[in-house]
Amino acid sequence: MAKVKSLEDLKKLKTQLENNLNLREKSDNPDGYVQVKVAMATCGIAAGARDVMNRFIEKANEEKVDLIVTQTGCMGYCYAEPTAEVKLPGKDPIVFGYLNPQKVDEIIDKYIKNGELIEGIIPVNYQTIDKDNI
Amino acid sequence: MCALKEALSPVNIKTIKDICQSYNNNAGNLINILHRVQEEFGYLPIEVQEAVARELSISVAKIYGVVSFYTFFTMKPKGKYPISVCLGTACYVRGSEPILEELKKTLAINVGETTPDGFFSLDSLRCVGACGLAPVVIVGEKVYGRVEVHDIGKILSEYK
Amino acid sequence: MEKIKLTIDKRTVEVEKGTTVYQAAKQIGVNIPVLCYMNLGHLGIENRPGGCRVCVVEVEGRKNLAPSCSTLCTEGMVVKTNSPRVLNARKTVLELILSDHPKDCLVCAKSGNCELQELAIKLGIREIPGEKYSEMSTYRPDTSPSIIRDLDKCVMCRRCETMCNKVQTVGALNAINRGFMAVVAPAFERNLENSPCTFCGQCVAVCPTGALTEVNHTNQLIRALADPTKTVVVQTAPAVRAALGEEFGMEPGTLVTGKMAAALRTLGFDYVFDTDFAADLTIMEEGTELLNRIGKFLEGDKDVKLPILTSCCPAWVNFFECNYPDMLDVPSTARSPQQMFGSVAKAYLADKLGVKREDMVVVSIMPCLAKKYECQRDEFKIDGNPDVDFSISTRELAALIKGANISFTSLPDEDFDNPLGESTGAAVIFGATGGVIEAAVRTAYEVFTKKKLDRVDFTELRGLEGIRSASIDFNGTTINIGIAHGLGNARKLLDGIRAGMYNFHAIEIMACPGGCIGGGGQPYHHGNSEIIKARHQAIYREDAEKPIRKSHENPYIVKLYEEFLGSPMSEKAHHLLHTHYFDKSKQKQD
Amino acid sequence: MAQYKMHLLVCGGTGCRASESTKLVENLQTVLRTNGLDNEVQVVTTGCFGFCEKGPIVKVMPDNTFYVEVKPKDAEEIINEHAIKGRKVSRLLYVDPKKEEAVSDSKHMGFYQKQIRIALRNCGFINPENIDEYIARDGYAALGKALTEYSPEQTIDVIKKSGLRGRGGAGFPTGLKWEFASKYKDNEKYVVCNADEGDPGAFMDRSILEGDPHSILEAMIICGYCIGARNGLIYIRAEYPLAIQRLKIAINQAREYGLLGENILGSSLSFDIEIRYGAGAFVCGEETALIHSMEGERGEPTVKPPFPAEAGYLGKPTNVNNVETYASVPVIILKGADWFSSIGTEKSKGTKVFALAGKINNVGLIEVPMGTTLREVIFEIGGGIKNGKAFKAVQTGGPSGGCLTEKHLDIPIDFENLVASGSMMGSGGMIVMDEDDCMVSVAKFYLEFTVEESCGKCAPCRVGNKRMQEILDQLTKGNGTSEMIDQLYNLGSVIKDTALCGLGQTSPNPVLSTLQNFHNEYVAHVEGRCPAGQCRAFIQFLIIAKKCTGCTACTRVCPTGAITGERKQPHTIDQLACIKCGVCQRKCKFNAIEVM
Repeated sequence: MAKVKSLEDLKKLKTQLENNLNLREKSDNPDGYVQVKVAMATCGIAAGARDVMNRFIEKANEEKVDLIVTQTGCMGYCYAEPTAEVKLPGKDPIVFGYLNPQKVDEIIDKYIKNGELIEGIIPVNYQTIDKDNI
Repeated sequence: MCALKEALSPVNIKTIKDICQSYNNNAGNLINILHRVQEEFGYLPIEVQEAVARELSISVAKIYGVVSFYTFFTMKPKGKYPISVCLGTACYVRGSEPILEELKKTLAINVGETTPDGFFSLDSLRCVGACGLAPVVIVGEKVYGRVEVHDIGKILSEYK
Repeated sequence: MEKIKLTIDKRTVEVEKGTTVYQAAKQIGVNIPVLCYMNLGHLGIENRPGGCRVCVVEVEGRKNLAPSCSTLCTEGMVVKTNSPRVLNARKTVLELILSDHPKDCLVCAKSGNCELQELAIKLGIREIPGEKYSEMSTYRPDTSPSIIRDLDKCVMCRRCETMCNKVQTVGALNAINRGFMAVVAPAFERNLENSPCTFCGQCVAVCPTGALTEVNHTNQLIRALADPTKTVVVQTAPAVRAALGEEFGMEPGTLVTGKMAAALRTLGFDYVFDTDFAADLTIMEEGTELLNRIGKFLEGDKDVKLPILTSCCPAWVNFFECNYPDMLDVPSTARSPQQMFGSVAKAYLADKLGVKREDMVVVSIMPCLAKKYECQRDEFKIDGNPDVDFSISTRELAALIKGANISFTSLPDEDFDNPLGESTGAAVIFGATGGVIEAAVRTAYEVFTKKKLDRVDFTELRGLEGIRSASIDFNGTTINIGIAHGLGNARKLLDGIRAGMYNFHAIEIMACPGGCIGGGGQPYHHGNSEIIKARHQAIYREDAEKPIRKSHENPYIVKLYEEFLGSPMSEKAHHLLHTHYFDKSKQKQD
Repeated sequence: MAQYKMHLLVCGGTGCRASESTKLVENLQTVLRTNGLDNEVQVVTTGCFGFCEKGPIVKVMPDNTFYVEVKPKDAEEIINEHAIKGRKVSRLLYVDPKKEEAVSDSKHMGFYQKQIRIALRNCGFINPENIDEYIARDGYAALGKALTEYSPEQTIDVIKKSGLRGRGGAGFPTGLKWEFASKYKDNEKYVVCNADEGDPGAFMDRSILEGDPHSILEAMIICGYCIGARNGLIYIRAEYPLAIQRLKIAINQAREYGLLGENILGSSLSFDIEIRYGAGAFVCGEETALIHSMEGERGEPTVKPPFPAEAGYLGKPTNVNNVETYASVPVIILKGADWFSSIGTEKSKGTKVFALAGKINNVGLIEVPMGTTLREVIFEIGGGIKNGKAFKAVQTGGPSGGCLTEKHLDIPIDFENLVASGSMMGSGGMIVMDEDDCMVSVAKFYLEFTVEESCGKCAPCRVGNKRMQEILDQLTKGNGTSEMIDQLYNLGSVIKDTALCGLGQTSPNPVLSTLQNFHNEYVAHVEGRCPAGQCRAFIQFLIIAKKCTGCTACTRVCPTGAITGERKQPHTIDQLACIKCGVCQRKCKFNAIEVM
């Protein structure tokens, strides 16, 4: 292990290490971040939800976008799997369907970064996802 | 843990010497030294205290003064399975006292003693921090939580 | 020195910075009671654990009461030593201490001399609340050849612990256990006899209660005096005459040599002799040994052991036997005056008087408790019969005199008997630190230089400082002398010698602070070091008044050598007046 | 490097480890490996979450799911359901006892809602055995800030302005303490951390050391910088093996990074820390006793002054603070004095950690702003009294504190208010008692503790507490007299007034406060009654024949065979043989055994 020889060293080290803890830091204060919930029930997984979730995380890192990516159970839109709910801070959540890695890139580039609405939104009478899954 | 015979063997004396030397034979480190020695021998019999006194060039009366002050140090060998009952407040209000009484009765020994067969020794201690599990009994390394008086027999039978 | 003004019991006091409230109150005549606190200023000994809480006072602005013994005065401080709050607290605390103390005062060795008893009287304690259901802390009693421990009476003042460790560095006693069962005892609660105890008795000298007392030999003495078949011979040590008067209300420092001789005769001793005679004899032997060693050293003998250490003090002998087994050949082999007296009495005197050895009882009056142990050592017995049968302390003698209805203060002065009663000023100063070596110098100088001394007062060797040194010019040869009193100081000096720090030719060591005048068998000083100072001065006064002040000029000593011993260090002298030492570092076990 | 998308935080505190959390971690890792998920899901052993009542705890990040009472065998289900399928394992969720519904997000738990975590900020969040996680959370940044931006005097000023007071007992202002130690000139000085947490029922220091050891090291280095010391000593109870182990790891890591040693962060500051063990003596929590213990002596206190700031360890200027106090220091430096002093009451700033225990639903460790009321702590955070019993008293401050009652519930908790109510902050133990607890017995319990732990140096504590304990013993045995109550008052006030050390002076508090708040209960004992029905001398166990079904459950547990009766017939208790242990009553399913 290298010695931390100055405050600069310490700051650099912190920046490197921060990433590992980001996930915990963000979820400790989720309302300030973009939250993505990927439906990962059997149907979702069968339809490729795992790739979708991994792409969300990869792309977010590439683009330096702060996301909280969580997985959730079946949202009930089995026809549209893989699905994911995206909630921008202070806005109502939106559910996107028929996802694939390319679509994920688009969501991040357009909706998350610029707030542009894109195709594939599933209209919902939205209450809360969590409650259904308890 | 070395088995301790009546008098100290040269090996035992070497062990004590080494421990004292690792603290530069500095009597200021007496408590840490006694911890290490007790770890090694299981307890602090007279011969061991005398050996430590010689190494540190302090009076054995002083060492005994320290050993008899701190409850962590013991001059009696512990049982094969040392039993500790937590008498911290949290455990007390959740009924640890009757448990200790029951153990005393069942084992027919008092706190600080060891059963004649050397199997169990009984001690009380203050708060291991498992207050959520109160009352707590510890046998060896194992922690038993939410113990009731009638559980004692069952717990002891695990070790017989 | 910076001055501070404060108010105590509505009176303004000005004191030096660093003064405690207790001392400040004393300045205006307010004697705050204390129990654990002890300050022997002249000897630099202090015990101030702040544990008994008897001396508490109220200090304005402070939320709880303050221990006056260890609270320093501050500017503008307002102190009350006798408010109802203080009085109630003090009384309650004393009741608590008494609630864990036996109430057998009537038969306690310390009765009438007990600081706890005095406090109970002063504070008017009449009952102990809750006595019926109060548990007492009890311990196994212990009797050794010199000291009795009855720890049920211990109040944890820690004075003995301070003496045994800080002052004497003996390390026999330490506080053990904790809480209600805390007490001061040897390791593993062993008996003193199985500890490194030297029986110096300094613990007994400072104990405020009856927890530590001497083994009492007065009953044995009375039986011997009552036995018509026995010839009872008594010897009295030099320091006794400078302190015995205190027991009869006389000023500390009053010399009572003549009254003491009279009292002893009244008590029924057949012969009243003086240990001082044997002290002169010691100088002859020890001085010769010193000169022999120095002579060899000056001739270039590399094997000669220098410095020579004095060996009159039995506690000191115990100390080096236990702690310095590698140096057993360093001290002089001369026996102590008590033992020299015993062997001369039972060999020379008994023969002269036509008394069989076993029909002679030799009793010593000593300021010392270690002497009780010394006279029981096997090497000082012949066929089980000891040279000195038993030793009683100054305090025990006082009790005997009182018990025999003797009005001590109005006794006429009497002389000692001869031949073992004559002594010189050199012998008298054995009682104070530095005295033995000064006496030795007086004789050695004249023997070595073959010249007469112009002045016999070597003031450079006197004083109460713990470690002293001086160089004496022996007509061109410089003799370096070291002096230590108190075993802690002795240890420092010895460690220095081991480390090669000093080049002394001779060293005097006394176990007790101040020398024998501060011995463990002397009247209790109750923490007042002025008393020790007064005894110290008395010793040198007696020396100055003596017509002969050099041991080798004592005519009875000269006669003893002519008639019996031959010369100093002769074979007979060697047999009767010298001894050898044992390694006791390993035999202290149960 | 693995890119984890889920973190499973598993409590590795002493309490949860006692319930096999170590095995749980192993199982989780095994299942993850079997499913090839070990690069996606990270299992992190953290310090204490505080919610010890329901341990072991597993917290799933990022969705903040809080699983309670998780057993090693639950590992499979958590991974298969939650980690793979995103479905929460509902049977492991915490159920709110009042609303009777499961709470999945820990943010919505009553236990956490009122808490502000400063001293515990990293406990249950980071892996205490990994310095990188501490650094990632701004660890050692406060040290860097102090070294580069502030002089030692300025740093002390920040602490002074923050209003931080010692969390171990009487609440002495920390900044002032540091200032004193800094003013005594000596080239050898010491920074001491008092981790000899001895209050029975208080375990915040242990939790901090187990959960966030680096914060203590950092604060001690900062203190060393402020007072001009090169050496730090941590005096820790030998009964805390896990905390010791984690401290050792932390010290080694800090040394490897050069954060302990010569020229820290390139500055002229050099500082190192060593560990000294306690050996089971409560009195060593007192700073002079602690110092003597570190010097290899009996842990007996000495008269102050001189204070350790002037003459402490080896006679050198020494600063002693406890763990929780140090834990607050780095945050104060980073976030500023104003931020800290905006929390709390006028004279007591910041937060305080309390260990909730006793007859309360949520036993655990909590941190709340000073000024929170006892009611909020006990009923909102603590979830109220167990088994629907009535609240009777809460004991704060351990053996030095007192018992507070219903009427104190709405007092904002701070140093002054607790003292004014006859108790004290102490280290922050809070033991809740219900209607079944006899206050005379509670006072006796504390006195027994004090008697056992008294060092024996001063007479009032050595003998006085013993005498008080004997009186209480007489009272609980039915031998009480009214004079005894007067004696308790007198002894209590005199011991308070005359004992040598802080612990002795506060030792009568449990008696004095119960005498004040539950005087009637003392009188009742003199009259031959124990209102709580706890003192065996006054009670009888009787079987209500009508309710007894003759199930024989009680006969089987009775240790003396005092209960007899035919099967399916009402049983009876032989009062002469009965030792009043009460086992039968606890065992009876039909409430047929009553205390008279």
